[in-house]
Amino acid sequence: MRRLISLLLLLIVALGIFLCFSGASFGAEGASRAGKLTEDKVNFGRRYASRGLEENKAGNIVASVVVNYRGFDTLGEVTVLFIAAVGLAAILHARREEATPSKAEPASLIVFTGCRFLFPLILLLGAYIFIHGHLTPGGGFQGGAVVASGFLLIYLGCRGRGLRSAGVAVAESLSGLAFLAVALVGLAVGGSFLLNFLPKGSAFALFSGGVIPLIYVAIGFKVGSELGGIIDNLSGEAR
Amino acid sequence: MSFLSSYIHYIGCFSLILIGLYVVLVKPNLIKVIIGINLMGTGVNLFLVTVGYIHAGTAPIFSEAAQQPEGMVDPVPQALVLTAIVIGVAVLALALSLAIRVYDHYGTLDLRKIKALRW
Amino acid sequence: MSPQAILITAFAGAGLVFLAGKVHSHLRDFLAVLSSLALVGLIAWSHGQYGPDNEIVYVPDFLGMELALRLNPLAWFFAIYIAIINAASVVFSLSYMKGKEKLGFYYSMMLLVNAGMLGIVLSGDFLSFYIFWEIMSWSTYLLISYRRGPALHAGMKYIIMSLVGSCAMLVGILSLYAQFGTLQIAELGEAIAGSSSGYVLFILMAMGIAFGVKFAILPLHTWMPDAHSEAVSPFSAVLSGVLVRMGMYGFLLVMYSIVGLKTILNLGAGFFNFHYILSWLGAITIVIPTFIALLQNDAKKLLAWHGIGQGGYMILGMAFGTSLGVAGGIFHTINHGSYIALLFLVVGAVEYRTGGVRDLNRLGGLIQRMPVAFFGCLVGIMGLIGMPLTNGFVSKWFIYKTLITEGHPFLAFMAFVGTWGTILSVYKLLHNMFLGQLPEKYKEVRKAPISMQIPILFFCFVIFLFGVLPGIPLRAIQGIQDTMGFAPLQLTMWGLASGAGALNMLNICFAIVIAFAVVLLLMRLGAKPRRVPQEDSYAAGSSVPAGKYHHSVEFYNPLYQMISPYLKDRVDQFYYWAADKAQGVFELTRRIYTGYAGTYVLYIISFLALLIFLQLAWEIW
Amino acid sequence: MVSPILLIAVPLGLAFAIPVLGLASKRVPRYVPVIAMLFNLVVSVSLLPHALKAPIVVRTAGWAPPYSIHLVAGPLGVLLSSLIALIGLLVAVYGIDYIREGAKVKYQILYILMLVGATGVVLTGDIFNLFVFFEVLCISSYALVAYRGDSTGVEAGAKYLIQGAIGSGLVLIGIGLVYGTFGTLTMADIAANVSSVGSFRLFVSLAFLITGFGVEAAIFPLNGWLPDAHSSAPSSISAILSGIAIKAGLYAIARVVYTVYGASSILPFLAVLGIVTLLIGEMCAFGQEDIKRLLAFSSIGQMGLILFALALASATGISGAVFLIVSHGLAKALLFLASGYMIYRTGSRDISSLNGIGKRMPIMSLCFTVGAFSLIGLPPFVGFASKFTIVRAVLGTGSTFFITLLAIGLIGTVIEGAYFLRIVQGFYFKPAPEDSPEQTEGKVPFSALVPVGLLAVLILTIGLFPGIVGRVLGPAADDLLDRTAYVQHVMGD
Repeated sequence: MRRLISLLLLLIVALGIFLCFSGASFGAEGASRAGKLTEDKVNFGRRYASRGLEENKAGNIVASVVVNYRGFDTLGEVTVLFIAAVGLAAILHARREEATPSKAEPASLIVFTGCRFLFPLILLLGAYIFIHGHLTPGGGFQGGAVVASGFLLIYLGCRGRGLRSAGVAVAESLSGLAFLAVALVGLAVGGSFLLNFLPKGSAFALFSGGVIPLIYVAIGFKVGSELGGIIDNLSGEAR
Repeated sequence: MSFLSSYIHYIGCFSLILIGLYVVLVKPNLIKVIIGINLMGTGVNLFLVTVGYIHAGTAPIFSEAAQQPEGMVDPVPQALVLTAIVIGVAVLALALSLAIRVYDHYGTLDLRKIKALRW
Repeated sequence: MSPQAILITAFAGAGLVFLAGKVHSHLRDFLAVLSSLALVGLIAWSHGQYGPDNEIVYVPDFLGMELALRLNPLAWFFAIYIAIINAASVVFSLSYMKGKEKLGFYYSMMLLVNAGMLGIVLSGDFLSFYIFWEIMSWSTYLLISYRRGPALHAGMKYIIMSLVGSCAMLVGILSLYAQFGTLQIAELGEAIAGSSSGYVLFILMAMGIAFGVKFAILPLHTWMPDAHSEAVSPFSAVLSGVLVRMGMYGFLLVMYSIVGLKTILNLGAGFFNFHYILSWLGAITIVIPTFIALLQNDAKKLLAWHGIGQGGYMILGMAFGTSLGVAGGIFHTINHGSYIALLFLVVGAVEYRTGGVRDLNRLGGLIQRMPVAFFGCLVGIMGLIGMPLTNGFVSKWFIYKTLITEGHPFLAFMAFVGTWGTILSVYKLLHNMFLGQLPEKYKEVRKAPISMQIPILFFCFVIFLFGVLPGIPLRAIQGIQDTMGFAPLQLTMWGLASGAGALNMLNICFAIVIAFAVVLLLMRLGAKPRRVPQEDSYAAGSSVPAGKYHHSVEFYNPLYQMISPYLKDRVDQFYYWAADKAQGVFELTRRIYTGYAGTYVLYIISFLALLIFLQLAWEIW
Repeated sequence: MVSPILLIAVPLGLAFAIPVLGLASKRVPRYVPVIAMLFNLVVSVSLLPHALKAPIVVRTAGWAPPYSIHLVAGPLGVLLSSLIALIGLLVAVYGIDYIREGAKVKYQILYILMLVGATGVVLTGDIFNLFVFFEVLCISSYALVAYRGDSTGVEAGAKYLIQGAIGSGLVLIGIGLVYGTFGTLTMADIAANVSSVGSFRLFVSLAFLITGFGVEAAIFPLNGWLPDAHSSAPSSISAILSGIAIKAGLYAIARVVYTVYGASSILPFLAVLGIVTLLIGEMCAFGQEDIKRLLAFSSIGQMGLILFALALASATGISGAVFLIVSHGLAKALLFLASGYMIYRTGSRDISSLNGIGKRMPIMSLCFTVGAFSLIGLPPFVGFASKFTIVRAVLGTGSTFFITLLAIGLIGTVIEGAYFLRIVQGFYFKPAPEDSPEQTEGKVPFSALVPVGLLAVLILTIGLFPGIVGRVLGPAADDLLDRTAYVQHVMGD
């Protein structure tokens, strides 16, 4: 019965969505075929694609959009992740107090050594990704996630070791504050929040794009420490 | 170009969304519900990316100054999807932690039995 | 004295008394009495100071509307009436309430109710009217609940009906605003003149529900018996004496100050004429509650039902829109206030001395112990019945006269029937409390304390004063009628000079004095009366041991068995039934929230599907 | 003039800084929300006069709209952000001593972030940014509902999260459809182009957005989470959820329907929905035994009334709705805060166990009474002024349809009166239960008395002088109604 009703309702929704696409052109593809992709407005990001390079001197247009044009979203996004990390720790707080520490079996030598070997390499890769975020695919979030996966390896391979929660907290705070500080300096200098106030350099160089790499590094640290914190909390009872 | 080939992406991502919704609607297991939510989230992310896709487009990344922006896909949905993914991760993390706590308290993940609060 | 000053005194009094209650009990009592007496003084002093000087805008911009106060004859008349009865009740409370808890709350609420009522009559616009009306409603609710126990139930019943009324009134008021763009009472009168009769009827209906609930017109009366009997006695006096009559004020204001005489008389056609229906409602309100009162054994319930019944007379008088009738209606309002308050205070005094007994089957013979209370009760029931020399006679005279000259013998007959019921039932009240055998346990009952005697005697005085010199209040009533455009009555100090309802209380007074003298003479001349022990007559000579006497219980039992099947309060039963069913529906509604998250998601998706379906089917956008 | 963006940036910075501050001192973090909200209150109020003249459009990253995200601090937005800051400040003060268990520092972080989310929702001018702040608000409230880790809290949090996640997924689909149609995310830009596109797709996207935001706004069939979450959260959080969070959802709906789509023909549907929500909420609240659950259901009812007033599409109607948002926010916050310590005192959430509490906690119960009277709409409290405005607006429309709906809705008000007055009666006139334990932890500290008392005073003061808020209401309503002016302000000439 329940399945039937669900299917029926979803059918109606599907029908509605289907009929959506039958009308006028939809999406960037539709607009391009209708010849309506213009540059004077945002219009499916045309403007960013054509002018982003000269405006921000960052080869990766997505990075330009993420950090500069829609940087305010990114601030919110970082906040959401922060909330998840904090909220998760809060919810599991009582559990950590209740839990009796159980002795986990140590990992085998191969895993142990492999993890220790890979850990610095992974950190390096992560750092590379977020430092070059404005030039190549990737950026702060991706790099941060890679860094966090390094910590995950540590939890897997080297039981009993892990992040120091105070260190994580400080890294989280400081990187978040750094992001905000850069944004606020823009407000103070140029009257606009998140303004790209630094000299932009020449495109495709490492030191280009103005504040974009700075913010991406901050995001990288923040995401790395937050995801690390989440992993730490979720695996809390294993230790 | 036939209808199917021009809308195949949309059909795919909306199927994913509807499957996710169906899972949430009919499965009583909390973990499965979370999986359903994530399926739906993935579908939505795919949908966003598809919106900005141009047939045979390239990534909106310049690696040399001579590159022309014409064939590039829309960078905005990619930025949006980045945000949406992160939000999805946040929700997933919270949901899993809640599931852990729910299991601690009720000893089950069957949502039909977790009904201390009702009426 | 400006109306603003009166209101500030009233509200400040309520606040100060509450604060004083935290400091010292004597200070609190003193302040309560002082402020209620001060209000009487202030209002009395402001007599005659009508006109534009006393129209004050006290809030220039309440959401774009002006809130104004004004003083005119109608307002003054009701204000002094409210203030006096309230002051008497406060004085009465001094000993009645002694030793009870939360007295600071009690006194401040008494004063707040008073302030709310004064605000109602002094408002110059309907918004302030509504605001003060609501303040009065909720403070009354708190006061009714004050006694706890069953009073809580009575309070809930009151406030729910009252809220229904308020909602109706709010709709009425704001529809006036939407139509005419003003709520000033003075301006509305002119504005409404040209509107259609259907609209006027709508306004009268909406307002009428609110006023009818307060006024306890059948079928909106069911809160009243419970509330009156469960409230503390001094407050019952206020409740029945003035608060209920705010409905009367409202009717007068809307029907005659705003809608106007001419329109009222032409609303509807034939039998379905507005004032005709209203008068029939009034007649029914007289007869049925009066006979229900007959069956009550709780002294305060009995009086409460009379309070409903007497309201019918006021409606009857007012409905016809003749000078005589409206004067009778208004006069009956204050008369009723005086004697019903008196009777509630008497019952309160008895209750106070006997330790809270008000069951008529358990009292009796208190005349020896509480003579002043007996006298008060006697005068009160004389007024209630409408015996000559009391004020009730004059106002009922006016009303009967109106009914007969307007050609409504049936209505007049119903009013008479009501009076018979009244006589029967108040005799039961008097007899079962004061006459007959004094039960053993009340041998030691003392007479009422002085702070109770003063208000009782004061009301007795008022009843006789207005009964013999009806010209005093009627002058003031004439002033009200002038503002409403009624033809003036030819008044003298003693009554009506000429016309259909000529009445001279002086003559009647003389006639009665002479009659008394004759009876007295005959009795003096005849056999010497002799005191006999009660056992003589009672036991027909044989000796019955003390303590085995049958006191008068189950008064009117045969009559009761005869008429009670017809007099069930079916309206009340209907309301209870409806409330019960509604609660069942509420319980079922709650089941929507099943607690299963999947169902909630199902709701979300069905909402989405519904929206899409609506668009597919009807193209709502 | 201070930049409105600081309303978001400064509290956010303070929240980010809390973990570091927490390392320095254990006591400092609990005062940070107070500072943050105090700052927001001062800035919001100082922005009000400017916003009344013309909406302040703040660009980020130096690009004019629509090229980047921008904030639009119009009269409505600044009024709501002031309300958020005011209630947030009072609840933050309350929270100093109220929060005694669980992860206290994390509570304070999440608390600030939730309010940042709400502030962002009311200020932003970009539809995707609206979604992001919406998520900030929602996700922090999921966490806060469950932060104590007790069974009811976790259960409510899980259910809330499931429904909220579905809702935000739907919002995202809606945004995708909008973006696919217009190629822009700036609300003003969409509004300028909305008439040029075929209607069915627009309607579907609107349906997704309404449904998604409606989950947070507690419209009738979408509010299954609300009674659970509001009753299981700590009282301070319930106060924010009821007082602010659901209003943010409703604001989002109103903004989308009015400003972005200008979809006036679905308003009758929303009006019916509002009245249904009102009735269902009040009917469910009537039989509740749990005081917080009762308050939660009453919130549903009030949200229905607000939605109904919003759907009137007249300036008075929307002023009434905004006024009710303000008055309900104040009153419901007061009720939840007061009941918080009553529950501590009696150790139970049963209404019957609160009988006779008027004697033991006189100030708290007096304030509760004030809040309850205000909610019912009794003068001279602020609830009256707002309900009065709504009724006036309905009768001002003169349409039989709306007047009939109003008449039905007023029944809801009577039901509401019945159950609230029953509670008040219990407080003062019913004897305390025999076996009521005297919990020593129930001693009301100064930090709780101040906010509760202040809220009561505010309710009375604004009720007596509604002009304090009244001056802003008209411009706020225009802000929502006047699309062309909005587009002009944001997009430039």
